[in-house]
Amino acid sequence: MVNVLYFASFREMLGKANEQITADHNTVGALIEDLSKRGENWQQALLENKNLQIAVNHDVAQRDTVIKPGDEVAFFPPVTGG
Amino acid sequence: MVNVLYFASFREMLGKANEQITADHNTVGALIEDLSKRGENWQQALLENKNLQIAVNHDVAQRDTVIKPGDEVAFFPPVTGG
Amino acid sequence: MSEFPYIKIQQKDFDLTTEVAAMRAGHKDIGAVVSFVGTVRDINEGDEVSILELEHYPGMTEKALEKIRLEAHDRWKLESSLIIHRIGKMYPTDQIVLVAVSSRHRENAFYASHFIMDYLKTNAPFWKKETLPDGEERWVDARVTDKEAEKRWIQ
Amino acid sequence: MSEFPYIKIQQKDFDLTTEVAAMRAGHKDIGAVVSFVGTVRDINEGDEVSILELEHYPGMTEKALEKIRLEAHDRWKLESSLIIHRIGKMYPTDQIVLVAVSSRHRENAFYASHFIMDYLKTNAPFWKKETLPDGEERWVDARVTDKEAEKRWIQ
Repeated sequence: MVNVLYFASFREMLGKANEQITADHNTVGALIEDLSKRGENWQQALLENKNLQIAVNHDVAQRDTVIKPGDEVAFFPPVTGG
Repeated sequence: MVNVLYFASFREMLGKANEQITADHNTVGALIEDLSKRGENWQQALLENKNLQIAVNHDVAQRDTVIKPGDEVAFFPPVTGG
Repeated sequence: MSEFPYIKIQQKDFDLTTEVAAMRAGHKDIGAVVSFVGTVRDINEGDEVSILELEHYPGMTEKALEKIRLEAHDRWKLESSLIIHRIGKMYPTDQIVLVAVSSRHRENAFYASHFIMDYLKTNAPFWKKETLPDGEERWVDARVTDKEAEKRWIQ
Repeated sequence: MSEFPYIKIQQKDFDLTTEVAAMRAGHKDIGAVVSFVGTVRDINEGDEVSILELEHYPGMTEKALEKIRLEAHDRWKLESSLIIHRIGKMYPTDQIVLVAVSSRHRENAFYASHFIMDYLKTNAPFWKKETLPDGEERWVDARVTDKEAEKRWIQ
């Protein structure tokens, strides 16, 4: 079980801010593959989006970053603060 | 007649902050030559001092800067503000 | 005291004098203090902006900013530093962010504050949404120039 | 209003928030404000310093600072700027000088404020005298590094 968070335009596009996902995935990439099966907006936001930003447990991560139960995975667009 | 000002260590070394000088000099250099005849401290401060800074009418000047009656000539060490 | 006392994420505005004084407190060997304040412009991408709303990722934000802050300390021997970033709704001319640093000499303070801002822009999880006068809302796009600005600091 | 309203030479201390607000007033298209404050260090050349006294050349100071300020506006398209320099007696941790600038984007504000400080250090007629704890007074020597810092801005 991992905690998945969506921020900014991703939250709006996907219609949720966070969820618990019970399926087991070895990497962020596997989780993305799985989530993308939910529909076109998921596929566009996560699978086909070259600007996708990922964090695992508050650190910047990549598609090949390993995840384990209890981890917090976040998806968001490029940051624009400051 | 020119108005001559001395600042910081120069004022202390030469014992005065300003004076009116009536002699006519074509350039700052000629004025310095003349003032240096007053004694060793004048010679050291003005003639032999490679760190001497000069301003004429509030603008940075050099030894060959031309001066005319009514001008304000200032002598001072390198600046240290900020 | 929070986990990162020199990082503040808050809705409320900040007072420059007060925050800089707090950052300097207890550090006597300071000769230079540089403060950067980012403010809401009334124009973006050629359009008038009425409201700017800042969202962030609680937890990751503090961690990302603290990492940037400590790297600045390492590289420029700072005496002290402080980062405040506001979240929520803001309006043109409002203050958004404060980066303040102190050091013995000015050069380090200038470089360190510039570095922190450049890295904050591309590494801290904040997102801006702007509302135009007609009520249209849009997410602000990341600027390519910000990514380029970050590169200048790579050693 | 003085001849140069954005240049102030004064004995009294200044408040950062107040001065920055005054500098920003009437300029809406500001996204970045950088402020530099120079402060009295309690150590110079390895010795403890008790008092720092600032002397200047009235008239030339304002002219020199205004020239530097206008060059910064030309080179970095500033929205506004302000230079305050204190004179008279100051003590460790006191504020000596404020340079504040505003611009649309941060890069210009960082460079312009750094430029103004580097040029002020070598071109504005101020002189510092320090008093040590034993009462000894000495004029502060110009730093070679300040002359070098100025050169980086030559175009």
